[in-house]
Amino acid sequence: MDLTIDLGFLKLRNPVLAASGTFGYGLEFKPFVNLDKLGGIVVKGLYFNPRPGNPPPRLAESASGLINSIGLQGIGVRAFCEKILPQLQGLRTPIIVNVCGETDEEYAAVIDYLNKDGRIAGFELNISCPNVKKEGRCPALSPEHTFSLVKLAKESSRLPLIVKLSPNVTDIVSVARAAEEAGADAISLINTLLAMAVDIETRRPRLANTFGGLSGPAVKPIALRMVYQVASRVRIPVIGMGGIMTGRDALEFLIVGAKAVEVGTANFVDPGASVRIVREINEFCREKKIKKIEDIIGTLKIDEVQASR
Amino acid sequence: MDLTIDLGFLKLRNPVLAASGTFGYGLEFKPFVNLDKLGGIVVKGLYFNPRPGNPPPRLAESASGLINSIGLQGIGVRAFCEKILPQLQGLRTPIIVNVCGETDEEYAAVIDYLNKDGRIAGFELNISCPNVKKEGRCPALSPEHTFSLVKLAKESSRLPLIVKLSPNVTDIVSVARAAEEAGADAISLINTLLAMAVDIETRRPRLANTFGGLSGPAVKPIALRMVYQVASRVRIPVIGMGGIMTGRDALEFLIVGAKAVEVGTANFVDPGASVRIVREINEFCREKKIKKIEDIIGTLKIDEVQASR
Amino acid sequence: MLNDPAALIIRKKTWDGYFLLALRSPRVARRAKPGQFLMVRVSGQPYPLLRRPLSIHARDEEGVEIFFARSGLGTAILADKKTGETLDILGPLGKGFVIPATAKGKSFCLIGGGRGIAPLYFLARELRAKGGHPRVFYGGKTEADLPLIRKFAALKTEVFISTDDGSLGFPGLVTAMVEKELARSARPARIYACGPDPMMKKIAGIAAGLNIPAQLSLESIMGCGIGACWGCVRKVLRGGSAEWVKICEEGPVFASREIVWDL
Amino acid sequence: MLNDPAALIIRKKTWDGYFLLALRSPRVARRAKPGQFLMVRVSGQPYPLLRRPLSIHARDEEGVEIFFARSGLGTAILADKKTGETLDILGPLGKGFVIPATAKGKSFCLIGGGRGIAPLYFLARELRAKGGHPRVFYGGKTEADLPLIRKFAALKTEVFISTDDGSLGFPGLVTAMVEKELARSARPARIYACGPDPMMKKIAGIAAGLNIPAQLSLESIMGCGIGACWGCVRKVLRGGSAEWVKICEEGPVFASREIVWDL
Ligand SMILES: Cc1cc2nc3c(=O)[nH]c(=O)nc-3n(C[C@H](O)[C@H](O)[C@H](O)COP(=O)(O)OP(=O)(O)OC[C@H]3O[C@@H](n4cnc5c(N)ncnc54)[C@H](O)[C@@H]3O)c2cc1C
Ligand SMILES: Cc1cc2nc3c(=O)[nH]c(=O)nc-3n(C[C@H](O)[C@H](O)[C@H](O)COP(=O)(O)OP(=O)(O)OC[C@H]3O[C@@H](n4cnc5c(N)ncnc54)[C@H](O)[C@@H]3O)c2cc1C
Ligand SMILES: Cc1cc2nc3c(=O)[nH]c(=O)nc-3n(C[C@H](O)[C@H](O)[C@H](O)COP(=O)(O)O)c2cc1C
Ligand SMILES: Cc1cc2nc3c(=O)[nH]c(=O)nc-3n(C[C@H](O)[C@H](O)[C@H](O)COP(=O)(O)O)c2cc1C
Ligand code: FES
Ligand code: FES
Repeated sequence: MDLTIDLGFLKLRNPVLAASGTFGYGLEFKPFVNLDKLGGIVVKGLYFNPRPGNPPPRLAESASGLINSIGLQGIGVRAFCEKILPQLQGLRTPIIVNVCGETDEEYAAVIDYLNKDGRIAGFELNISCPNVKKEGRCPALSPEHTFSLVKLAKESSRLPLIVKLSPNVTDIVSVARAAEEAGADAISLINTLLAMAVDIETRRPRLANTFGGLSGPAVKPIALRMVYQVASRVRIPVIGMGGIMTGRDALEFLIVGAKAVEVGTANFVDPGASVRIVREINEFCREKKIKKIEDIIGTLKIDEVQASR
Repeated sequence: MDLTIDLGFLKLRNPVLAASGTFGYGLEFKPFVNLDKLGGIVVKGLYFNPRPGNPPPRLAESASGLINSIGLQGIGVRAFCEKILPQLQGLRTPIIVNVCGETDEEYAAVIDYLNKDGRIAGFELNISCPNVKKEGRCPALSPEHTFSLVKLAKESSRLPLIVKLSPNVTDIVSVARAAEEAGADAISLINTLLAMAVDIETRRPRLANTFGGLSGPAVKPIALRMVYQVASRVRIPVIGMGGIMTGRDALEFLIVGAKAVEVGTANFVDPGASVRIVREINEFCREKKIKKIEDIIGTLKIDEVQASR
Repeated sequence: MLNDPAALIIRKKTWDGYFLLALRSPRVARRAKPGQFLMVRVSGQPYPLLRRPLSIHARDEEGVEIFFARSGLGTAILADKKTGETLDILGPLGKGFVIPATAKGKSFCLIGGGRGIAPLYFLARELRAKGGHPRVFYGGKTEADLPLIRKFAALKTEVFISTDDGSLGFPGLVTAMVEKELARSARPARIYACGPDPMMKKIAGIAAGLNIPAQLSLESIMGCGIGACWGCVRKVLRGGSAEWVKICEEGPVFASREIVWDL
Repeated sequence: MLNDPAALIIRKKTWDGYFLLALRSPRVARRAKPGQFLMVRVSGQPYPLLRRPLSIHARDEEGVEIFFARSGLGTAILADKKTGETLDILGPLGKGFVIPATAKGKSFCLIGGGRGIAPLYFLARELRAKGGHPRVFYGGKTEADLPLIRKFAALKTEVFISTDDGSLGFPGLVTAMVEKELARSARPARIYACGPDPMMKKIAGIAAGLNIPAQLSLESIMGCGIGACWGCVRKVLRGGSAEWVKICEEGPVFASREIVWDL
């Protein structure tokens, strides 16, 4: 079984990456998985400076879903390079940094700082976090802002640039195309859906931030739809995510056209999930006598009656 | 316990309505609930003429959710008036017709036809069904189209007009405001979220229509967020829905500002759900010594630290 | 049709992948007819969300039986239920098989594939009670798919067995066995069948060729089971033209010639 | 910390609303220290989704015990588990209580409210084993909230009981009882406490007033339990300034003076 994926700018051992914000800096999972078995690790979102994040409560559970309002608490680029990267050395798995910014300039500054670091395989530009500005505002809500920001980031970056989109939009394809036109090397989606929960006893929001982002199995049908729409309309590779818990879930994303997937919330429920999903994909392919995982990608069959609509 | 709700244009016995498309024409539920115990019944979407709907499979289950692509199969206004309405006579519960149209003119035609019928309490303008045009396109995706269509409908209508919005938008508030400015008497939301599922064995979409609309508990956190955003920004009443299974769920919507709620998918799982939810709301209020349900509406408390964000 | 939220499981039988639950629910039982089904709630939680449609496999005064294959999460949860637990059921739903008033002395051909055998036991008993002669054609992929052979035999009906892999009885598809048998024996008054779509389509062809009226029980994913969601439609002739018809309400059993096959 | 996906339930005890499960899991047991916790998977399905944090209530060579109140869906599912079933657990997690090297002969004040008593049994045994003298203050809303009185008494420790409704022991809050008792008895070497936030805050105040070092176990909703999600933070002093600190990693037990209360 050949599980390797060629993204053009990066070769992956297999199509399963750990999603940003759900896998810490990778280290947290060393007791549970062999990190070298992963296709890649996208580490937690990084601003230039350390960030305090949002006040707690930051999590609320919903039906088959999780609402979070972490607000990108993090240690900043310097501490990341000095304290975390050395501990990740020796890994064969590519490390991708999820890049955040309060302003467009901060995004560029993070990229500038990390550009020099040979230990990083690429950037995932997080223009879609719903937990930092008021009511979920973020650059990925507008094709225009997406275009200008991606262009700026691309100009700063010497490393491959994946652009992570928000599902909280009317027309995901137009945002994806803006990113493509601005020079993105790949697109990843979806980030979380802007959501809310209320405690009827206290009549207060369950999250101190009022709003949060919904992830987990609940959102999978929405994520899959968006990944399909984008993958069939852009030329650059698409990395799909949203609610992937099993190899079968991951295969749905690959079939609709994702070249790779990220596993998020599942890591909380089962810290071995990412590597288990690699194994489950492998088993499925062996059973179906599929020799190369690339032979599955984008093979969704649409019947006549369906296409006619 | 006073559960009555005054929408301004309509008084409801209680805040719980059956949602369109999930309660048939009401008749289907007579064996299971006393229809007179409901706040209202929104019957299945009606075009002017009978509609065949989409090819099956039309349903797919997801984690705590249901994806449907019914495509508004229905009998048309004439058969509705001749065959259904007589059977609904004698009910004390207001009947609201969910109005559909292939074109703006068809919406107006449905309203024109039903205007004369004294047995109907109002219209719910369904400008948000994701299952009839390609990839979920519908008027509610744009504030402009919403405005012009609602204006047209309002001019045709002699009955109160509720406008039902789509969650598949970047900015729900701007669409709601467009509806309000065009003269809507109330707003209801959310319709279903555009979604998809794939059978990895056949590599085909699980729905013949490829896309469908996601409903049920999975979407509740998104629905609640949107209802809160809209209710705090428009002056007309808001009717909230999306994933309500219990009285506690309904109360979350009332607390964030909905004046009433609609119960959808829950009717499939438990045909007695709508009346059970009325009872559960009643019990909660009694326990908390709340005398009037209106005293709960819009009472969400946001702490300083929350408001500051 | 009614909702019995607490039908008591009074007996359970288990085979390799197949399960039978006997439920105490006199009010549902009283109304039940062969070919009708229940909507069974497998979980009190929002996951899995929908009820599962399951045929009424048998009935007596006290209750009904369901017989099912473990095929996904819902049926797996059901398979784990134990005697003494309760189930939330809706039923009886749908229209069921049409039994001719003049069944007496006539021969009927009942064809079931795998779990599709479920409604045919109730039907066979009813036909027997009316003096008819049901002949049962029971097919499966392999021997383990045929746990009900003795149960049918106990009705003193002829039981014809087939397996795709030849491990028991006629080697091949149940439809091939039916074709062979119909060719050499007297023409039955009616065919009744339940099973996967390709099998139903094949039987529709056989019945049309021999000009035997056939009643086929169809499957579809169901949202509500009570005609409220329009989710379960199949293409059926109504007044000469093909329409999407709700099988939970107007089916799940249809006259073979009404069904439009565009598989 | 490790994942034992099949910790066997070897014993179960049930009280009114409270439950104890003894789990065979030698590898987790070997590493366990008082104040640490497990993340328990209550369902193999996506609902309920997250694991539940539960303190290690006791340990021996073979395994660990958990003691919990049925408070929502997750703990209700756990409460239904039976001996012979397995649980998927992660643990031991967090840092636990700091026990002074010189515990011998010293007196300690252990304060538990309701289910907050859970980790204190393990702690009391450990203190005893080190020659210390734990005195246990055990409070609940009513008598039924105090199922572990005999279990603590069997350790030959002093057990002080309070109920908010006065149905057993000291009538009033456990913190009031502690205050009264501390006022008249010798100063303990350390206070250890676990319970709801308002109680923890009150104890922090008492400890500060009497200048007794206190170790408090905090609660927070947890996404992962292993430091990966940043969901469980509480405001804690670090190098003089208040920060959001992950309690699954650096807690759940903190020195009282580190905790910033802005409730
Ligand atoms: C009228 C009717 C009567 C039936 N009677 C029986 C019976 O007596 N014994 C028996 O073993 N099976 C019967 N079936 C099929 C049975 O409903 C499915 O096997 C069952 O729903 C599968 O659920 P699951 O959760 O195990 O599988 P999953 O695949 O996890 O189910 C996912 C969803 O698809 C639906 N679904 C999956 N397969 C089918 C199917 N073949 N038909 C309809 N819905 C499906 C489920 O209801 C559920 O909503 C009947 C179906 C219908 C329509
Ligand atoms: C470190 C730690 C140790 C704990 N030890 C014990 C123990 O030994 N015995 C015991 O009875 N309880 C303990 N708790 C509390 C226990 O975790 C909650 O009672 C439990 O998670 C409730 O889950 P539920 O599904 O029953 O309730 P629900 O209210 O349905 O849970 C919904 C969500 O909120 C979370 N949640 C709800 N209440 C709490 C809470 N108080 N603290 C943390 N998360 C919560 C759940 O984990 C879940 O994600 C501990 C909590 C923490 C943080
Ligand atoms: C607790 C939490 C923290 C997250 N932090 C980040 C982040 O730092 N950067 C980012 O781009 N996405 C972040 N995400 C989004 C995930 O990477 C992912 O896009 C989303 O959760 C959907 O995938 P899932 O359903 O598999 O979790 C976070 C998600 C969760 C649940
Ligand atoms: C099977 C099905 C059919 C529906 N048909 C309609 C319809 O005809 N008109 C409409 O406005 N909404 C329709 N809806 C949307 C519901 O009315 C409701 O907005 C949505 O399902 C969210 O609520 P819920 O999660 O409680 O189901 C339909 C939903 C389902 C599941
Ligand atoms: S299953 Fe809902 S209409 Fe048939
Ligand atoms: S629970 Fe995830 S970081 Fe603490």
